[in-house]
Amino acid sequence: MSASVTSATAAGAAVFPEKSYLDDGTTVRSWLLTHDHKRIAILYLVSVLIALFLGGIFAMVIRLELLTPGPTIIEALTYNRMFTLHGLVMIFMFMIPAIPGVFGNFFLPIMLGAKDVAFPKWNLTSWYVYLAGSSLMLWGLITGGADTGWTFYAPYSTTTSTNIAPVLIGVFVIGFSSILTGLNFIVTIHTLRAPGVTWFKMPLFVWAIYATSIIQVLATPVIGLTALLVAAEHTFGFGFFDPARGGDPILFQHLFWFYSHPAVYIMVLPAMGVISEAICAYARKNIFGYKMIAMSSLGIAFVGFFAWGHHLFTSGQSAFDAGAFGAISMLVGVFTAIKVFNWVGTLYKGSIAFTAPFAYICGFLFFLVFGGMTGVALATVSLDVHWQDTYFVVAHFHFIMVGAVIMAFLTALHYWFPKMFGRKYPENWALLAAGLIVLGFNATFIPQFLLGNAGMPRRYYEYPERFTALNVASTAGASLLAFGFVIIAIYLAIALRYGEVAGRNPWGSRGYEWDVPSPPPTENFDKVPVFTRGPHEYSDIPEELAKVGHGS
Amino acid sequence: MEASATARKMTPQGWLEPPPLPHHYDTPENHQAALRFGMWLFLGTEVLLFAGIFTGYFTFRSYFPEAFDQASRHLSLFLGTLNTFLLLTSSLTVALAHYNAEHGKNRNAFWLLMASVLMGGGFLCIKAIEYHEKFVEGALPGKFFRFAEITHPGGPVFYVVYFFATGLHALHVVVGMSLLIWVAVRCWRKEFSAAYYSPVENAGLYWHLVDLVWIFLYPLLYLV
Amino acid sequence: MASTTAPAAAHDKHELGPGRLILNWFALCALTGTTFGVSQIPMSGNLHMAAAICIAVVKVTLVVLFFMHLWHAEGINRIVFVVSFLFLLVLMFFVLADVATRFTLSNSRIPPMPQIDQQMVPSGMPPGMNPTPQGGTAGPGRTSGPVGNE
Amino acid sequence: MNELLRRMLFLPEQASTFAQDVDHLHYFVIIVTMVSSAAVGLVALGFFWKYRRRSEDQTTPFVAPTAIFEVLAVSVPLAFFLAWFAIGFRDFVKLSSPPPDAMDVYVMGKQWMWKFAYPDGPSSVGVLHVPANRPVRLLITSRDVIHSVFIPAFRVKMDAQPGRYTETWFTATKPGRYQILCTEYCGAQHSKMWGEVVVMAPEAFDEWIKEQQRGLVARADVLADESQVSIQGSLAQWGKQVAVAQGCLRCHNVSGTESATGPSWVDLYQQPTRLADGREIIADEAYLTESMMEPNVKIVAGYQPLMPNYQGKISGPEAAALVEYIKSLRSDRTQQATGGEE
Repeated sequence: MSASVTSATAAGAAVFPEKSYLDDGTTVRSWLLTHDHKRIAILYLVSVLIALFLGGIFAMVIRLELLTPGPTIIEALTYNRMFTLHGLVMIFMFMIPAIPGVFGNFFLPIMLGAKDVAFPKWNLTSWYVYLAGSSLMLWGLITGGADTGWTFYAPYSTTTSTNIAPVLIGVFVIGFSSILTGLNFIVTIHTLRAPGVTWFKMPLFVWAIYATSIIQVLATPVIGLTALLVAAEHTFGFGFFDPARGGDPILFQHLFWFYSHPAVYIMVLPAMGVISEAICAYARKNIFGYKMIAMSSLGIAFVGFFAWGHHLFTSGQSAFDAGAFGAISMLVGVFTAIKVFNWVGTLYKGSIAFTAPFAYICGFLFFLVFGGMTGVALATVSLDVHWQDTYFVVAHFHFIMVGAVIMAFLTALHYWFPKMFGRKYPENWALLAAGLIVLGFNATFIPQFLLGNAGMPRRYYEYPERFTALNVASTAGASLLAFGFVIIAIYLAIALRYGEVAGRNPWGSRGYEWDVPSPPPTENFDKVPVFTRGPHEYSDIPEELAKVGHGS
Repeated sequence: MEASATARKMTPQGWLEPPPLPHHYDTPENHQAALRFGMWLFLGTEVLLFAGIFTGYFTFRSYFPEAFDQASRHLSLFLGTLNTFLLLTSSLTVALAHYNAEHGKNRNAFWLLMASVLMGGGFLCIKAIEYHEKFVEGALPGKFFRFAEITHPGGPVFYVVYFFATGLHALHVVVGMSLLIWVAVRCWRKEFSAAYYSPVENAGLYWHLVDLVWIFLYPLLYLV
Repeated sequence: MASTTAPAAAHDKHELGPGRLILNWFALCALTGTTFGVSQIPMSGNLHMAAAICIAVVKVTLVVLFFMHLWHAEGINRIVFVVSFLFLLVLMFFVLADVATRFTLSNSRIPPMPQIDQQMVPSGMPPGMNPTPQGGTAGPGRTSGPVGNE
Repeated sequence: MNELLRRMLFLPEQASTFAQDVDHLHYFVIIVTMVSSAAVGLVALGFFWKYRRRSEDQTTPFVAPTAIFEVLAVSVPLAFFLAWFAIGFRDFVKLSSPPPDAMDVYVMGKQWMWKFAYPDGPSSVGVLHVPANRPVRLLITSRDVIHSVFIPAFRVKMDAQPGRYTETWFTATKPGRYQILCTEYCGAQHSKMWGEVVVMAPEAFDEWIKEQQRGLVARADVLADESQVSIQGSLAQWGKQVAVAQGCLRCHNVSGTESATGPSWVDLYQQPTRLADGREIIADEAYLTESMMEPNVKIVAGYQPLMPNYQGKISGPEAAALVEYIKSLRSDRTQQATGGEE
C-alpha cells in the first residue's frame, strides 16, 4: 500500500497530542452540555450511526421478505411498517443530518479558520431537537405502527387506522433541527471566515455545505407545515387534502415534493463536497475547475427547487407543469455532469494513492453517473410514465442515496478518521470492506433497475412469480453489503482505541483542516490563522511533505 | 441570553456594559451582524412556513370561489379591521422601542414593549371572540362543519384554511409576545445601549414578521 | 464582513428617528383604510383580489423597509428576504399553473360520478386473476362521499 | 434489434402503439447512460493506472480546465438531455391528449380491486375488455385512496385520484391478455391489487359488448324483480336503499342543508323550483323521474350540469321507489326518514 508508506515514514515522529478536544472534560455531562462544534459532531456521529444501523436492519428485513414471491417471514402490515420505518429512519435520521451534522459540524469552522460555529448554543440545541424529533418519530412508528411509506400520500395517510400523528410531528421537529443547523452554517460562512479565506478560497466542502444549508433553510418549513396539516387532518378530520371533504390530494404532493425533492440535494450536495476534498488529497493534485464545482453546487441548490413536479408526472398534474418541471430537471443533470467531469479531470496527471477512501471515490463516481443519468432518464417525461413508482425509481434513488451518499459518508469517515480521533484505521481491512460494499451494492440495485423495467411496482409485499430471480439476486447483494458494513464497524471500533497514531497530516492533504493537530485542540487554533494558499493547491507538495506526520 | 446581567457593571451613562464578546468573534459589530443575519434567515423560513397555507388558499379559492365569497362575508369585518390596526400600532411601538433601546433609553423601551404586548393580547382576545362566534355557528373545518349559511360546496375547506392560517398566526403572536416580554424585562434591567441591543432588534424583527403575515391574511380572508 | 467603525459611529447611520416611524405608521393605517374602502366598491372578484394584493405588497414593503430597517441593513439580509419571497412565489406559481391547466375533471369541483360505482358484474374472469375485495370495500374508518354514505 | 434490447432490459412485450415510441427512446437513453458511466469509470481507472503514485515525494503540475473544456462540459450533456426531454415531452403530450374518437371506459380503483364500466354497457371487476387497434380512453377515479393503473405492456400508467377523474389512453395492437398492476401504495393488499386487460379483435369486441348489454338488461330485470319480492317495508325504504346503492347521496343530501353538489332532497317534492334558464316548475313525480333519466335538461338554478344519466341504470320500479323516498323527505320528518345518515 503506497499510502501507508507515507505514514510509515511519518509514524516514527507522530505523537498523540497531549491535549485535544477529546480530553477537555470526560464526564457524560461535559459531552451532553458541550458547546464545542467538534464534540457536537461526535454526538451527531453516534446518533446517525445508530440510525444507520436501525435503517439497515429494516432494509434487511425487507429484502428477506422479498426473497420469495409470497409471504416469507412477515405479514403484509408488518412489511408496510418496515418500509415506512426504513424510509423515515434512513432519510430523516441518517441521510439529512449525516454529512452536515457530523463532518460539517466538525470541519466547517476549522476549514474557515474559525474557533466555532456562529451560534454554538443553537448548535447544541439542534442536536437535542434532532434527538427529540427522532425519539418521537421512532416511538410513533413502533407503537402507532405507521404504514404509509415515508411519502405520507394523502388521503391514505389522513385516513389510515395506524397512529401517524406522532410520526408527522417528529418529522416537523427534526425539520427544526435541520433548519437550525443550516442557519448556523450560513451565518458562520458569512461572518467567521479567517483572514485570507475569501469566497473563492473556501474549501469546496464548505461551498457544498453552504448550498445545502440554503436548501435546508428555505425548503424545510414547507414540509413542516405539510406534516402538521396531515397530522391535524388525520386527528381532527380536516379537509385540506382529503377529497371526500373538498381537499386536493395533488396539492399534498406539490407541498410534499417542494421540500422532498430539494431534500435529495440536502443529502447529495455534502456528499459531493466530501468527494471534492478527498479526491484532491488522494490524487495529490489541485482540483480541476474549482469555480465550476463551487458554482455548480449553488446551481444545483437553486435549480433543485424548480424540479419537484417530476414526481407528479402520472398523478394528474397538467402537461404544462410536467413540461416545465421536466425541462428544469435536466439542468440538475447538467450541473452534476460538470462536477463529474471536473473530478475525473482532477485525476489527470495526478499522483494517485490507492486507499480505501479512493476505492469509495471510484464507486461514488460510477454510482453518481449511473444514478444521475437514470435520474435524467426518469425526468424524460414519457419514459417516466412506465417507470413511475416501480423498482426502477427505487434503484435510481438508492444509487444516489446509497451509491453516492453512503460512499461519500464512508469516504469522509475514513479520510477524516485520523483527524477526528488521531488514529489510523487498518488499510487492508478497509480495502476488503470497500470491495465488498461496492460489489454488494451493484448486486443489490442493478437487478432492481431491471425489475422496474419489467414492471414491478414499489412497496410490493408479494409479487408475480416472474420477478423472483431478480429479487433473489438483489437480496443476495444486500447481504454482501451488510457484511461489508459489519467489517467496517468492527475495525473502526478497534482502531479508535488501538489504531496507529496518525499525526497531523497522514495523507499529505492540503486542506486547511490538516494544519491543526489530530485530534484538534478545543479552540482549534491558538491564534487567528492566516491562510495564504488555497485549500486545493498541490503543486508545491515536496516541501510540505517534510512536515507530514510531524505531530503537534 | 449571554452572560447573566448580575456580573456586569453599570456604566456612567446609566446602562449595563455589554456582555463579553463570544470567543469566536473578533468584533462586536461582527457578532451583531451575525445575530441579525441569523434572524433574517429565520424570518425567511417563517415566510416559507406560511407559503403552504397561502398556496392552499389560492388553490381552494379557485375551486370554490362562491363558498369562499360567502364565507368571507360571514367574518366580522369590523373585528378584522380593528385587529389590523392593533397589530400595525404594536409594530410601531416595537420599532420605537428598538430606537429607544439603541439610544440607551431602556425605560422608554420597556413601556413601549409592554404597550406592544398589551396590543398583542388585545389582538388575541378579539381573535378569541371571533373563534367563539365560529364555534357557536358551527362554521368549523372539515367534519365539524355544520354552518347552514354557506350554501355552496367548499365551506368546510374555507374554514380549514381560515383556522389553520389564523391559528398558526395566533401561535406566532403568542411566541412573539413571550419574546417581547423577555426583552422588556431586560430593558427594565437597563441592559441595552448602542453597543448592545441585538435582542430588542431581533425580537422586534420577529414581531414585525407577525404583522407582515397578518397584512396578507387580512385582505385575503376578510375583504376579497 | 465586520465593519471597523466604532459602536457609536455604527448607529449614526440609522437615521430612522421616531418621527419617520410614526409617519410610516400613518401611511400604513391610511393604506389599511384604502384597502378596506376598495373592498366595498362593487367590482369583479379578480379586480378585488388584484387591488388587495397590491396594497398588501405596498404595506409589507413599508414595514420591511422602515420598521424592520431593511433600508439600512446589510445587503445580504435583503437578499435573504427577497429570495424567500421568490421561493414562495415559485411554489404558488407552479401549483396554481397546475390547477389552472390540468385536465378539468381532475379538480376538486367535480364530484365522483356514481354510475360506475355499482352493479359491477364480474365477467370473463380467468382463474387465479380474481382480485377478491379482501377487507371490505372501504379502508379502515373511511367514508367515501361528501355526505359519508356507504 | 428492438427485440434483443427489449429482452436484455427485461422490458415486457410491446402491446400498444405507445410502447414502441417509449422503448426506442428508452434504448437511446439507457445506452448513452451505460456508455457514459462506463466511460467515466474506465477513464478514472485508466488515470488511476497511468498516474498511480510512483514515489512518496512525487509532485504534480497545476492543471486547470480550458475554456473549451468548460463549454463542452456544459453543452454536450445539455444537448443530450434536452434532446431526450424534447422527444419524451412530445410523446407525453400525445399520451395526455386522447383522440376525440376514443372509446371511453370508466375505471375505478378501490381497496383493493379494479372496476371497469362502459358508458352505455356492462361493467366488470378486475377484467377490462378492449378492442385492438382502436383508441381507448380510460377515465380513472378512485373510491378511497390514491391508486394507479399500470399496464406494463402498454407503457401506460395513471393515478386514480379519489374525488376526481384523471385520463389516459392507448391503442392496443395485439389481442391477448395483459396484467394491470396498482403502483400507488394503497394499503395492506396493495401488492395484490391486480387486474387484467383482455385485448380482443375489433369484431370480437363488438360482438362481446352486444352480448354483455343483452345480459345486463336481463340481469337488471331479474334483480329488480327479486328486490321487489324481498323488499321489506315501504317503497320509500326501498328507494332509500337504491339511493345509497346508486350513490345519489354523494351529491344530494337528505339532511336539509344546502352545501351539496346537487339540490337537497328534503322538502323537494311539490316544491316550486327555479331552473337555470329562468323557468319555474313544480318538482313533481314527472320532473323527478325525468331528472334521473335526462338530468341535464332541467337544471336547478345555481347548480352545474354534472349529474350523470341514469337511463338504463335504474329500472322503472327503482325510479318509482326513489320518487317515493324523495316524497317522504319532509323537514318535519327528516330525522326518522334519514336514520343513519349524517
